[in-house]
Amino acid sequence: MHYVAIAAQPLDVQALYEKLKAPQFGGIVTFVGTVRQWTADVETHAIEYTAYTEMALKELTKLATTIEAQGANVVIVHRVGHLALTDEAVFVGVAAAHRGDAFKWCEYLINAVKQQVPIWKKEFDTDKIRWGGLE
Amino acid sequence: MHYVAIAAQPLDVQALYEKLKAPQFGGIVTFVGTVRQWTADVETHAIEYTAYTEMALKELTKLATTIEAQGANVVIVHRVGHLALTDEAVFVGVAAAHRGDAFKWCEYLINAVKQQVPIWKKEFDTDKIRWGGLE
Amino acid sequence: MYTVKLFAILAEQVGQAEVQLQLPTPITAGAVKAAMQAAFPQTSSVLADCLVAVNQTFIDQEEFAPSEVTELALIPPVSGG
Amino acid sequence: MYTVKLFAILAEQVGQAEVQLQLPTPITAGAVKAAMQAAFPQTSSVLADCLVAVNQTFIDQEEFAPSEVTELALIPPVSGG
Repeated sequence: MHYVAIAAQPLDVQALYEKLKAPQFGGIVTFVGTVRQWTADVETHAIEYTAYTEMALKELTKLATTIEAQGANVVIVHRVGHLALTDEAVFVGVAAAHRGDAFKWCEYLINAVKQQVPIWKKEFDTDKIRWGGLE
Repeated sequence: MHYVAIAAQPLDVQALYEKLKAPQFGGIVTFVGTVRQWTADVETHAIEYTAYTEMALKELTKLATTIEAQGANVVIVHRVGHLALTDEAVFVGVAAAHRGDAFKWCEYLINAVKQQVPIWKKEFDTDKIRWGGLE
Repeated sequence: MYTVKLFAILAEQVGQAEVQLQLPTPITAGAVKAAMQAAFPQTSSVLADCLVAVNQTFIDQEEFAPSEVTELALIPPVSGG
Repeated sequence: MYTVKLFAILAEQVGQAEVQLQLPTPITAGAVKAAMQAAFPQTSSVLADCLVAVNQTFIDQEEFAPSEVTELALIPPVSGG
């Protein structure tokens, strides 16, 4: 069964990983996105994430159930609030019978999260504040 | 810096994940292979892994350093000994600046581990014992 | 008057998390964006890239009767992950 | 006589983790497999799929002088992961 959430607290990677495990699924692929210091020559100190929470949960549930219908366990959790360098912003995990599927589905899901789930980042960079998606 | 190991004790997924984190690497992809119950109509109870440990470490180090040279942190740990259903057999993790690279390199590494690192599985199935790689 | 939820840069530009807008019938994405632009011209450049959600689902060219609309939102370019 | 390490099914078929084999000079992968087959014919079918490692590195067509060889091993098809 899938688990999706928008979390105001730090992500517990171990606990989320454990939700994926199942005797029928031998390959578990996870993606974790953390706050990165440098993007080209822009230095980031912190990121504040906000979400349209109810709609984001609906979109995450749609994504998760579509993949689970093909034979998988799916966990997707996105953090909101103020994050420092190396803090976990997002966890996407897929457990499947075969590793090729697990890799493919996990990468599909993180791409879909970035494209269609109503979550926004406000990036606190050394030179100025940047809103993600706008420049 | 890479971390590679052949481990006689259960894998600590959280601790291995933590080794990957770094301010310059915002995308972390991990693959965990666990003991799966069913392979087509063959039911597995347990797997015993053995290794040519010194040579396996050399091969893992070669694989990890090749990927790290392209800009990444790499962790690869393979379990040996007697494993039950859902026990972790292998952990492969890659942290990179961009998620596309992290996915690509992680999948490359687990495929390479399966093809060229001297580790063997003896599978205890309901009908008989099977050596991996031979049938 | 309809309540329209705002998020991220759009909420900051207006200084509010939601606004009241007069909308024609039927309700469309274009109508919501046009009414927002008229009431808050400072959001103009961001609005061009916004999507509209009705009842927490993105809409495109669909038309809605007032009775079908429970929740309206303007969605700036998303940037999660 | 050279010590050759055995692993997995090969070690089980022989009942030992290493064997002593007489080898010609220069040492090659083919020579190691031929000597193993002669001494332990029960390993024949697995041997066909084995690789040879010299000093913990897979070898293919290379030739080695005795002084270059510190460690020899027969590597059955690997199946980690």
